[in-house]
Amino acid sequence: MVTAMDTLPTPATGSEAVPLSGPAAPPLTDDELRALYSLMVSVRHLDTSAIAWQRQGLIPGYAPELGQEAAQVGSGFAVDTSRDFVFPTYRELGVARAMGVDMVAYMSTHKATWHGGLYDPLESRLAPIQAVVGGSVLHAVGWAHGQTLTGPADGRLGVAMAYFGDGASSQGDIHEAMNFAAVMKAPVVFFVQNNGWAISLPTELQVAGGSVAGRAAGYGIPALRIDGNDVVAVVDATRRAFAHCRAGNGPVLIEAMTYRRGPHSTSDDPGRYRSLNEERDGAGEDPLERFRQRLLADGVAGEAFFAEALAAAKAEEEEIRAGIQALGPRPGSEMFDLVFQETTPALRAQAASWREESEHV
Amino acid sequence: MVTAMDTLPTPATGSEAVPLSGPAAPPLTDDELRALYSLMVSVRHLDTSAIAWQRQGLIPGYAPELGQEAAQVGSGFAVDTSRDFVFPTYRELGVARAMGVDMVAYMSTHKATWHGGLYDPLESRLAPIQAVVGGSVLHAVGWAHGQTLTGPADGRLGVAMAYFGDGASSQGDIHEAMNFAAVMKAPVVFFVQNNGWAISLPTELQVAGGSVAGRAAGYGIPALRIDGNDVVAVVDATRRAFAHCRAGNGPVLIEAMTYRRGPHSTSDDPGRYRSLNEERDGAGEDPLERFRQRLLADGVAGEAFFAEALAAAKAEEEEIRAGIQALGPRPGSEMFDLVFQETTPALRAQAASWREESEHV
Amino acid sequence: MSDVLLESEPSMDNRSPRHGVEQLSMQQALNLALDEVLAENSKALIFGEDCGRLGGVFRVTDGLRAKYGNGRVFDTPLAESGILGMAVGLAMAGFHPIPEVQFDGFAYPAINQIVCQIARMNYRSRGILPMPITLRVPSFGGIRAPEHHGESLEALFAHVPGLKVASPSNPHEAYHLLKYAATRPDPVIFMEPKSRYWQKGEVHFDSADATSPPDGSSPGGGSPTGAKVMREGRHLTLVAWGAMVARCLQVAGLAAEDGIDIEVLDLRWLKPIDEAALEASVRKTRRAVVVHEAPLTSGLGAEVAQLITRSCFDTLKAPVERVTGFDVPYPSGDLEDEYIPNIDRILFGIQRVLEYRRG
Amino acid sequence: MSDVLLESEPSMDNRSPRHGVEQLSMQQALNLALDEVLAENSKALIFGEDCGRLGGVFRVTDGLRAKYGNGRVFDTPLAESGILGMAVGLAMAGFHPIPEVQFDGFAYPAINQIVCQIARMNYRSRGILPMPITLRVPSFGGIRAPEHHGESLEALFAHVPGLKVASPSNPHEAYHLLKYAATRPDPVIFMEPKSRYWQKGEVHFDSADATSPPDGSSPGGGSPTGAKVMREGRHLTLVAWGAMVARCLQVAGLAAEDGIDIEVLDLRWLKPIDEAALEASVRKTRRAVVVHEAPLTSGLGAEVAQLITRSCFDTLKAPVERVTGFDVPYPSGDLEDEYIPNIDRILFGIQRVLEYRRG
Ligand SMILES: Cc1ncc(C[n+]2csc(CCOP(=O)(O)OP(=O)(O)O)c2C)c(N)n1
Ligand SMILES: Cc1ncc(C[n+]2csc(CCOP(=O)(O)OP(=O)(O)O)c2C)c(N)n1
Ligand SMILES: [Mg+2]
Ligand SMILES: [Mg+2]
Repeated sequence: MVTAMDTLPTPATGSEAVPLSGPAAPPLTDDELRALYSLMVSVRHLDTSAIAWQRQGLIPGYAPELGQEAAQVGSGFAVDTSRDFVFPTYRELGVARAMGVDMVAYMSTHKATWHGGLYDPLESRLAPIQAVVGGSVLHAVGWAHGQTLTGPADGRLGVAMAYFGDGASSQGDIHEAMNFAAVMKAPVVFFVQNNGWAISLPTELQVAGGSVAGRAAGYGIPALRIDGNDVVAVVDATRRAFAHCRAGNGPVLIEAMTYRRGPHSTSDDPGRYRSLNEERDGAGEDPLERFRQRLLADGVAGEAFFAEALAAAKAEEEEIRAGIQALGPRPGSEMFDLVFQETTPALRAQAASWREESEHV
Repeated sequence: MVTAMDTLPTPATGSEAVPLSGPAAPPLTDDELRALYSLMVSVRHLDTSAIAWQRQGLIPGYAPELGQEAAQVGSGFAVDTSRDFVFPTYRELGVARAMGVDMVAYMSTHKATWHGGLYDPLESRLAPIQAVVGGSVLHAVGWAHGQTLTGPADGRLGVAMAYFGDGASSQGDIHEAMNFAAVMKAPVVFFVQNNGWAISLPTELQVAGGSVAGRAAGYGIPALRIDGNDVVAVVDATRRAFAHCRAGNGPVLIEAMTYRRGPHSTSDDPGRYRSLNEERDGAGEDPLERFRQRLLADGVAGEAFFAEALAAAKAEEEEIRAGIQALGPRPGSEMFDLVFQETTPALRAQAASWREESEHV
Repeated sequence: MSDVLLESEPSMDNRSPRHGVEQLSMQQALNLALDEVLAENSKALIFGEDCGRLGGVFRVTDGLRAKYGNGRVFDTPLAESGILGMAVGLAMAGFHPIPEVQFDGFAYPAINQIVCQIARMNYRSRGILPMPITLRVPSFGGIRAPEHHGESLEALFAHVPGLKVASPSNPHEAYHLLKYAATRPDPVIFMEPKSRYWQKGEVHFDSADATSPPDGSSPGGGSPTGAKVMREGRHLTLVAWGAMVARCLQVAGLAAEDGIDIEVLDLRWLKPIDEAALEASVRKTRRAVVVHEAPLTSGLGAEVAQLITRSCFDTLKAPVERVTGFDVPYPSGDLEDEYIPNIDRILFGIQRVLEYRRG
Repeated sequence: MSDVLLESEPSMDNRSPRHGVEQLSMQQALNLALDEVLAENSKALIFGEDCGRLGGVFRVTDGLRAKYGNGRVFDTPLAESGILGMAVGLAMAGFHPIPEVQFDGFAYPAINQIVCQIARMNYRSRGILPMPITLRVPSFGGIRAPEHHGESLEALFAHVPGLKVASPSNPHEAYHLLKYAATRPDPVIFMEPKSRYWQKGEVHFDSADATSPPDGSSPGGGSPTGAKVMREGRHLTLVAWGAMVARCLQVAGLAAEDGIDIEVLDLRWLKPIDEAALEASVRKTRRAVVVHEAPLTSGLGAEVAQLITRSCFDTLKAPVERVTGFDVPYPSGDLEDEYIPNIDRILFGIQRVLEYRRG
């Protein structure tokens, strides 16, 4: 019989979670809190509008982030766009907005103008939109290792933040990314939005063990499992994780527990796999309303501010809608010109015959 | 600041490891202990002979398992070949021998006669030799889920045992396999031989967190980290894991700590990445000698038995060598005939032109 | 976790094969074929991302989980290599897996399992462990979808020894090809043209060989693994598969108005390729254009062209033309009509062949 | 874990480019090229399984870790998707990664990252995030190795928009092609013929265009991205790459004894393919055979044949022949000589072309 004596200790499953080091983040100022609220309102308004745009035929499809505003805005808010780099999925509208990305350029991907979006990834510090589930998490590890190789500019490393979902956590690439990052002590924040669903599959049938954060200890990676619908908790956790990474202590994983309130995308029909009751129970309190109540209760903001924020969000949305409307298709020649830095004779020939046959020149 | 209040509990990293259920295995009988010793001697002799065969030109290459006899024989010994199925890598000579596989047919892969070996995988319950690192671990999960689907014949499920190494643990497929197995509660034993090396990379630079067993808790999978050089501990752990799986409790992971005493393969030159001192320190006591001392001390076997076992091993090795020597190349026509169950016109045509041009018929 | 198997009770109302003719969409025809395969073979299993409860993002497996239970039709975690690796093990255990990869572009994470395992296990095991796996892959472009949802992987799959590859062009073909593929002992990659899922057409249940749409032009084909003449013609052969067959039939209709009589050959099987059908058609027409959505270079069109050239060299009036996607990543919706061979480009290709004069 | 970077001190003795001619094995020539690339570009990084301490299983990166330090040349965990995914991120951060996949058959786990990420990031980012990644892949068969160690993936790679593909045939080509590839801003899959690693040959440092072995027959080629005439001839063109070039030169030598004057064209770049060189050669010889190790169907030979047929249709005396591996999984050592095109089979192919008569 195998007794306790026969088995060796398994280092990573001890009772203490792997500790996070680095200074605690200072509490958010009232200005920051109000800024966060404004961002969340603007994201909520833009996100719900995008669904309407799709119904109106302005854009062919969209993947809403309804319910994930706190997780997205809170984490994006913690990014230092002068040194960090963020790797989104296809659902990170709130992150992009919080980082100050040009939203017409961002939304262009949903207008089917250009995969990846028209924003400048280097300038905005946001990698192109990624449609492969789990596809860019390893990129974050490579980018972060590059920071280690270059060395910190002023004693503080640039940090890569990789977003992924509960569904993505099943992909082999996620495991490889966590193991590589931990072996190389790369400054990466793995930001998991556990929104309860991967299209029709609930997290219970996706994530064995019940938690993505619970996997981190096995790699010696510290993890924070947080209420992803509490924007303040999200900012704090993200800042703490960034501080840990910046100081050269290696990666951190954050699992933000949230809920995908809408359909997976505008082509999805959630009624086929979850009931309205289940939705209500799973979703819990609306993160935006919850934050509003908190600001009110703490006397940080009042109705006038909320009204102002909403008006600003509406104005912004209208401007973005106009921008999207004005967005024409990219010239077909870009298909050929943007494949390589140094094009090839075959591509030149194909571009020429395309011009002749499709543009009739 | 993130306080303990802000963070949610991470279910899988609690203080207690995931518990193993199922009855404890009865202690090994003296007959079993002697049988294990005989197997280990026979495997040791065959393995070291295979290196000699390679030097002599009888076989083009070989991957020795020197030092892993206890881990391989012990685990293979626990298999019930009437119901279980085993998925080896390229280094499981000891497992094959313990399972009673035809060793000429097994070694034929190293003679470059046929990838995967010439033994019958269905009859022997040993899947074909697998050269892709981590390649067959998912197959074990699928096979095991098949047992669940069919249902236990007599209340006890057939179990799949998948072998892999510390190096393989880095592959995405291993993560997918562990997650799938845990989600589906598939009766799989993941048997990891952590032999300290993946070719030139030591485990410390391979396995973040330090232990493959330490990953299991993150999936809710019970794990045993055992002294893989103690054959009795290996048999016991494997039997306990099988009992857990058979009863329908889902997968188990065993990490057998051992040491690759030889080169990665006959083309490797370990002197380039580890010193003889490091080898001596890492290897520890020889598992075979250790077992011999134990049997002696416990009065289970004496010198006469050991001499007999060695003589039997030598006789067996000679027979196998003769079998290998006699093994001619397979007819080239098999290249074409074994691609499909239902061949194609193109393959028929290619076979015909091959016959004409290469056999000049 | 509750018992994985008994989440829903299988219904006993198994569907038996149909007779006569029905008007169905390709999605319905495929669903019907899968339903019959599950009913006829208790070892057949369907699994993949969202194929269970949701019935697949294209609803091809709609209703099957409710009917056959969660043991026969089930959702997996989100990992394509896991899905295909699991399929190998299930096949080794005697099952007939019919896994799905949700979109063409998400077959790449599973390529290792497909190429190194599914395609080789029968060979490696000397025929003892066959791999009767039918991998359904919604394929090709044309639906203005996000990145990686419009890929054509047939050249990759056709190059892999040990795989067979089929692609239906209409509901009739979809029903018969899938039923045939899913009852064979070898692995078949089944590429469903997603832009055609909702197009209706007649399905003739009693004859797999009925040409559909049954315009009376030709019975075509014959073998279930062969190509099929979808329209007879004398002046030039258009070779296509998947969604391009309908487009080529359109082109042939337009060309007929100019007195050009085009034969349209639906390849149906992309591996093995029906060389005899190619030869028979082009020996007659003496000219050929092959059309596909995949990029030009090293696409399957090269293989088709070379097979034709080799067997018809002395009768060919012009080199075989290829009208294909360009050597560029599949573009976003706004540009996909520029990328996919359109009627104009196919007509230009035809014109080049017809006007070819030896130099 | 100790600091990942400072495990070994980089040496300051950086190698400067060579002059003149040296007799080197391909392994040495590649090692020298990498050494110079690392010396000249501080952003160049080498990493992969066992490339650091061990110097690679073929010793191609031997000594480079000791010389440039563990920050520039390092071992990774055993995960090919991880290696290539990391390369993408490093390229985004401004590095020039030169990763290695240990053997051809182990590129499959990384195909998703190669096809969906490396090949598309420049396009997706509209040229803002170039992918100057040179992926070294020891390739092709012929060394009696275990399963998955003898694969030819060029057709797969050549079909992927956004990738370039090169393969050297001898030490001279290896040195110059690798130096060229590893200094370009686009991703290149660099397929090293592993059976030729230990063959020695002259490397002319001052001219990339020197034909090697320099038998005085032809200067050939010209552009660093072009094909190269390795032997001039009048009766037939043999097109090959990698290890098959040496075999074709042997065949040409034998054929010459029978008065058959064969031109051997080393394709060198498998994407983009030098169409002009193919046309120039075959317009002269009017006959062609393409030789490769990969399976026949949908292999790169089909593309080469079709390019030749299209440009030389009116001068071709016979259809282009392909002499290739069969449509079977790469076999075990005992059968590999039956699988890889051998001298006999190439001679038969040549004979078929020479004896072709219109029917
Ligand atoms: C590799 C891959 N497989 C499948 C898909 C199709 N797909 C798109 S999103 C999605 C679910 C993702 O779930 P999750 O990771 O939880 O993110 P969420 O959609 O909830 O934000 C699937 C299956 C894909 N895009 N990529
Ligand atoms: C997918 C894949 N990548 C790389 C290799 C080359 N390779 C063969 S064995 C090996 C090391 C494996 O180490 P480990 O898993 O620890 O097993 P061990 O050799 O120690 O038994 C490597 C890198 C391979 N066979 N398969
Ligand atoms: Mg989710
Ligand atoms: Mg090992």
